Amino acid sequence: MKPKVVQYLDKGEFPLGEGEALSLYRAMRRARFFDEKALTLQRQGRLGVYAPFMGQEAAQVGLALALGEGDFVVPSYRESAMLLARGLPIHTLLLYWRAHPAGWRFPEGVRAVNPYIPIATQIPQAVGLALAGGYLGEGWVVATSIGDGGTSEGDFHEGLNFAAVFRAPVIFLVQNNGYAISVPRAKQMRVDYIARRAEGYGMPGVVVDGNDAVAVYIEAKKAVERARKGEGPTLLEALTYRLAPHTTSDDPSRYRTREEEEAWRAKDPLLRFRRALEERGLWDEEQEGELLAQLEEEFARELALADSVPEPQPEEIVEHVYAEMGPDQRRAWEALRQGKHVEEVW
Amino acid sequence: MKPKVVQYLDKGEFPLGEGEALSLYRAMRRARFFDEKALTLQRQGRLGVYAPFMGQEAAQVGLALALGEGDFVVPSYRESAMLLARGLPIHTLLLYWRAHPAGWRFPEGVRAVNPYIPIATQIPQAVGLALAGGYLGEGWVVATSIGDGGTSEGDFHEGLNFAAVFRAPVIFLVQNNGYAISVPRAKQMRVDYIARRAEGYGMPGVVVDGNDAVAVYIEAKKAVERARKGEGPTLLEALTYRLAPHTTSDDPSRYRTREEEEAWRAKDPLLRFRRALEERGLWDEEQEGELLAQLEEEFARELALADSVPEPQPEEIVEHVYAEMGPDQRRAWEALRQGKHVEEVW
Amino acid sequence: MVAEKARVLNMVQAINEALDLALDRDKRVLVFGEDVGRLGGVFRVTEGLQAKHGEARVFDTPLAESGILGLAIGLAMGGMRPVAEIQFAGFLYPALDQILSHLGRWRHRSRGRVGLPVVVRAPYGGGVHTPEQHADSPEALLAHAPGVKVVIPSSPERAKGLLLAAIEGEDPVFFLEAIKLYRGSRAEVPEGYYTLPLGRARVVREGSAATLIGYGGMVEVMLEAAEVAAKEGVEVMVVDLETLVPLDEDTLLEAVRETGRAVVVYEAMRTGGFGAEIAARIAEGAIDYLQAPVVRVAGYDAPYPPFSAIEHHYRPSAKRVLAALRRVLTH
Amino acid sequence: MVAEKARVLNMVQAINEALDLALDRDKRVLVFGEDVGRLGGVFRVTEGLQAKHGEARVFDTPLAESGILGLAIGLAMGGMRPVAEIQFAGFLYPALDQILSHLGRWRHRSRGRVGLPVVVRAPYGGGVHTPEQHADSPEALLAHAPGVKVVIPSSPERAKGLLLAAIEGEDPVFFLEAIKLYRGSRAEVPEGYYTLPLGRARVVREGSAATLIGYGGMVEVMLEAAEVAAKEGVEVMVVDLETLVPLDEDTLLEAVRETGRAVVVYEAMRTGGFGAEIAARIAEGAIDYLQAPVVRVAGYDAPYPPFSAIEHHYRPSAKRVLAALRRVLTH
Ligand SMILES: Cc1ncc(C[n+]2csc(CCOP(=O)(O)OP(=O)(O)O)c2C)c(N)n1
Ligand SMILES: Cc1ncc(C[n+]2csc(CCOP(=O)(O)OP(=O)(O)O)c2C)c(N)n1
Ligand SMILES: [Mg+2]
Ligand SMILES: [Mg+2]
Repeated sequence: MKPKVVQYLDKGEFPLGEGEALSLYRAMRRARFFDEKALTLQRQGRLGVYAPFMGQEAAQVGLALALGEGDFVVPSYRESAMLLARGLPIHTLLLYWRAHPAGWRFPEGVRAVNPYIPIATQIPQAVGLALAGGYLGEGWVVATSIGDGGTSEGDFHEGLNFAAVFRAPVIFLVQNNGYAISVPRAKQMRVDYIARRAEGYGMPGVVVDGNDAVAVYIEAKKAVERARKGEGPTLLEALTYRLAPHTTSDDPSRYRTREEEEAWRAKDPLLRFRRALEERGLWDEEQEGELLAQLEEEFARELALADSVPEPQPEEIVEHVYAEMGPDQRRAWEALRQGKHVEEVW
Repeated sequence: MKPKVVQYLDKGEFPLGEGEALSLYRAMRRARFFDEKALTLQRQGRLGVYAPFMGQEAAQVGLALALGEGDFVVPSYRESAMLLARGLPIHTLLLYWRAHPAGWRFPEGVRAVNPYIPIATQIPQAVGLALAGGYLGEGWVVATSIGDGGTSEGDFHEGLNFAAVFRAPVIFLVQNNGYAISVPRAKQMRVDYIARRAEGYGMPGVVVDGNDAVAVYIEAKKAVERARKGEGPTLLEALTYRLAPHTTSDDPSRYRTREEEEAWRAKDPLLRFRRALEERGLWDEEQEGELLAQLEEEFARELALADSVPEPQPEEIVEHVYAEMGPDQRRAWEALRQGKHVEEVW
Repeated sequence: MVAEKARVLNMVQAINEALDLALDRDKRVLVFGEDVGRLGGVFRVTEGLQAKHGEARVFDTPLAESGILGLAIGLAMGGMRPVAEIQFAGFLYPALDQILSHLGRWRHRSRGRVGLPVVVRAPYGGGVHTPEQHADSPEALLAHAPGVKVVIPSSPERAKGLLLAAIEGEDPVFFLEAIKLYRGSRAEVPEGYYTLPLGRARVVREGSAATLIGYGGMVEVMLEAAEVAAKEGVEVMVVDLETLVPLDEDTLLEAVRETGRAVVVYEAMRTGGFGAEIAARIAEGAIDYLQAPVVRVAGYDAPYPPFSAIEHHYRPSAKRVLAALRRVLTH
Repeated sequence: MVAEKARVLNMVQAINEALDLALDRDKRVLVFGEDVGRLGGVFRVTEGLQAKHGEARVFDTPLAESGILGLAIGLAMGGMRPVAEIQFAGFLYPALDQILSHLGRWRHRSRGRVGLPVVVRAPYGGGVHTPEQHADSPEALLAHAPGVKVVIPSSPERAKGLLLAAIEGEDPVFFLEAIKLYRGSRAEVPEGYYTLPLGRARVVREGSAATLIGYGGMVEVMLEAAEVAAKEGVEVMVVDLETLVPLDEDTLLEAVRETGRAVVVYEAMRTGGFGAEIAARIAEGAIDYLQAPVVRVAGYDAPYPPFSAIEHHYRPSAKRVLAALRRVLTH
């Protein structure tokens, strides 16, 4: 039985209020703006290795905005759009991608944890975080995200099973962009949709057109509602495509065709959503211009803020290993603080 | 959609030839005989910790006999019945459970590898072994076995996905005996049948009455045939129950009721199969008596053989770490061989 | 710090009592793992806890160690104080990714925002004819994981106080329990709640001829060797490290400087074992005092043998410690 | 053993050539891992191999490291000679259960029947501003796994010959490749097939004032330090261990006995790193010759910092080695 792919935009359906719709568009546009700026900064040597999300804004922002204030996101490295939509300040995110320690400490109040690099490890952790909210009577929902590639890892399986067994309020978003770096879906798995795995855990599995912001948002809302009502986790698969390289170190021309890229570019989630808004008279060129001007200004301000953060000090290397510094860290810290290495001060 | 549970005996169906049926029964009876003897020996202090399989003979033997000569089994610790059915000599198996190194070296020609202790680790290895047969042009099929509990491990997931992706000729037998030591199925997963997971990998999932030897055998045969034809892996779930403790160190009265045990005892796969044979005039009391006498004699002979193997020597500890002994092993070996420890001969 | 009354308990009972007290004291404490609920654990360490504290706070997990560690990490992130049991230390291996990549790194990678007060208990070590792969001693792997602490108690009363301190603390702690001591070690254990500080090594026997250094299940072996040596008129010092990370280097070096001779005892495979770290610290910090080679008595460079008739040759014995002692004394 | 002609290659090219030759020579050799096929690996080490040897022998796997190791083990059991790539050494962690429980134990647990000729390649170490968790040096974890060998080459020509020897051998070998050397190290590499023996340490520079001991990416750092010291008139010996397990203790001890002073250099976190094992061996085997503490220069006891402006403080530099050298020389 083929799962159906939930779709709104192409069917001309648009069950969103104006406010909701505009928030969604603005957040997506802001994310895309960040992504473009980040790629430019990276080329200028003003960011480190960067993982763009271009093309996946609907999936990331759609989910983020479906959450409530007290809810958490547990992102992987590609979820900058999700983090922005959750309120992570741009300058923090820039510092993160600049490999500056100040970008690693997310401000209190931002209900998002640091992005995960080792693939799939976030999945069982998201379950624990979700259950903690229940124990503490705060009942937060957790949304976590993984790629198609990541679903092959053991932790994906263990985490989904734990979530089902403990009825954890978690939404597992799979951004199925068709590739794990260079490896296409068909070499990663022998199924068309990853959501087919949901039934095996005893949870709902939903496939959405991941480039349809309305579809992601609506289905994410439903999943959040189920989670909040104590009905347990949902596996939400968003079919999408990354329009940029895997990271700024990657060269996608080695493993995918220009035709494929172009075909997906035509389905750019931002343009599709904007078109729908425009058709409904909710958005126009002028508003777009204003928004871009605002974004430009905001970004300049935030970039300046990031630039103003002093360079990290060597001793920061050994800080925050334990709650209280152990003797080995202490010795190193004292040395590094004096501008020396531990070998110089025995 | 609820998977159907494949069943023959209770429906009065019996699509087996006489020779096949009798081989199956004899092998099951022989396994049960071993299990009972082993439990007795263990109580007498003549075996180490032992993991009985009583109640799961149909699943284990049914699969083993469905394989061809060149095929392999990759068992877990509970698969003594499977190993016996695959031709592992009784005395080797006794030595294994006696924790004697001679029980760890399976004779050449026995197409079975040593049982796995760390749960689920056998699953991806079975896939590799299966693919090796293809590369070498020998085309063997691999049958591997895991418990319901083991399906929660990441390796189960990774292995099944690899098998599907590479279309490996593997049969994954899940002996779903309802418990992972003390933890009942409902606390391990939120699905009724583990075979529901098969679809998520793109492979057939079959649920059989695991106490129905005919059902296991027939479905295993089909799976082996598919594998041999290059149609890839099958997940075969056998619903069963262990009638004995988890191991000889376990006390099942702590976690399950006598009623439950009794209910399953009534479904003893050996008795059910024997009844079916008797009803068809294929077996009687006399034949059973003869078989038992043979088994008694065989076991006595094999036990004597096991007893005749000399005690292991201390230096065996450091043998077979590498193909050629490294300097660290060599030093220890020389010392131990002289009846000393390495500290005494620096 | 120490309560008034004491009774003789074995290690299983002492740890059970500590868990019970921790569950009583702090609602954020949770105890979970494979078979820890109804069964009370395969060693009965959690016996009675589910009945007393309820299924929400003491519960069985599916059979998945990486999941268990991930769950613990997430719970701690969210403000809970998970105490996870891994059924045998050798089954920590599937969870090593969660441990090496995350458990000890979150505080560092979040620059102090997300500390993880997780305690992971696991029985370890040999000497009691466990099945294959049930007698591993992986403490060196954990000690090389950044940001985690490693504690290995050597007696019931130490176990109780150290475990309570671990649960109270703000950092992830591995708490390895020698299977051999579970029922093999009995001692007076104070009643009630008390903690013993992590990060301090203890001199458990004084002596000036040489220093024996070890932890966990090896402490009784070292003491037995010291006893035998004493009968021959040789008094050796015995140091119980108790906490491997953070290591109490001061006490360790002081103890070696006093005698000038060191024997390091551990039951893991010799190469790359934690005894190497101890020897290395001595070779750096006490070199001017050393009058003999630093000798390690350890498991051989092979898997712990599942062959019960010969496994006792692998695990260090008093006899082997005495042989090493003879070597450092006659050097 | 060594072919006639040679050209200057970097480490990526040398390893690529070794893999190509191994695939040519033995049909049982397979090369697989994440992105090793069409992409040619994220470092391009397997570039061109799939095109030449076909998709059956050089292939991408799903993203699952435990699966990759399990697959390799099973293939080896069945008679193949798998050469698996793990994309970064820090992503070996999810596979540690397969490694610790199985890869190195099968020969022992089958009493010699099932040997596993598996080679696992992985880039390791820092120094090139890789993202978080991409600069780990987990060699100590592997060295403490029973039954596996650990090889870490320090130059292109050594890498080629050692890798071919590893693939030819009958035992599982971890082959760790310093990312810093991939394109940073260039040298004459002989053409054609040749092997270099595992299990032998090499003195790569003679000197009598002290002995620097290290491997992989640290060899160039030690040589740089030695160069600077030589300018100050101090000639130090440099030992490249090359194979960590089985360790060539004889060469190591001989080298230390000659100078009486030892500095051990590695980039992993100091506590529990493989340098501890080296120091411990020295403290046992060369104690009578030692005139100074055995000093370790290593990563600090913290995760490798993902903070590019300061990461160079973590990874040992020639400056740090020189400071340690000064310490042992002035002792
Ligand atoms: C455990 C682990 N293995 C390998 C990697 C290297 N790696 C980083 S991203 C990636 C591919 C991920 O693909 P997918 O999950 O589809 O996410 P996408 O990048 O497409 O968003 C790989 C192999 C890693 N980070 N962690
Ligand atoms: C990785 C790992 N974790 C834990 C154990 C301890 N253990 C041995 S058997 C078992 C339960 C297995 O249950 P199941 O898979 O259902 O198999 P069964 O024993 O019922 O045949 C456990 C937890 C182990 N051997 N390996
Ligand atoms: Mg992807
Ligand atoms: Mg079971």
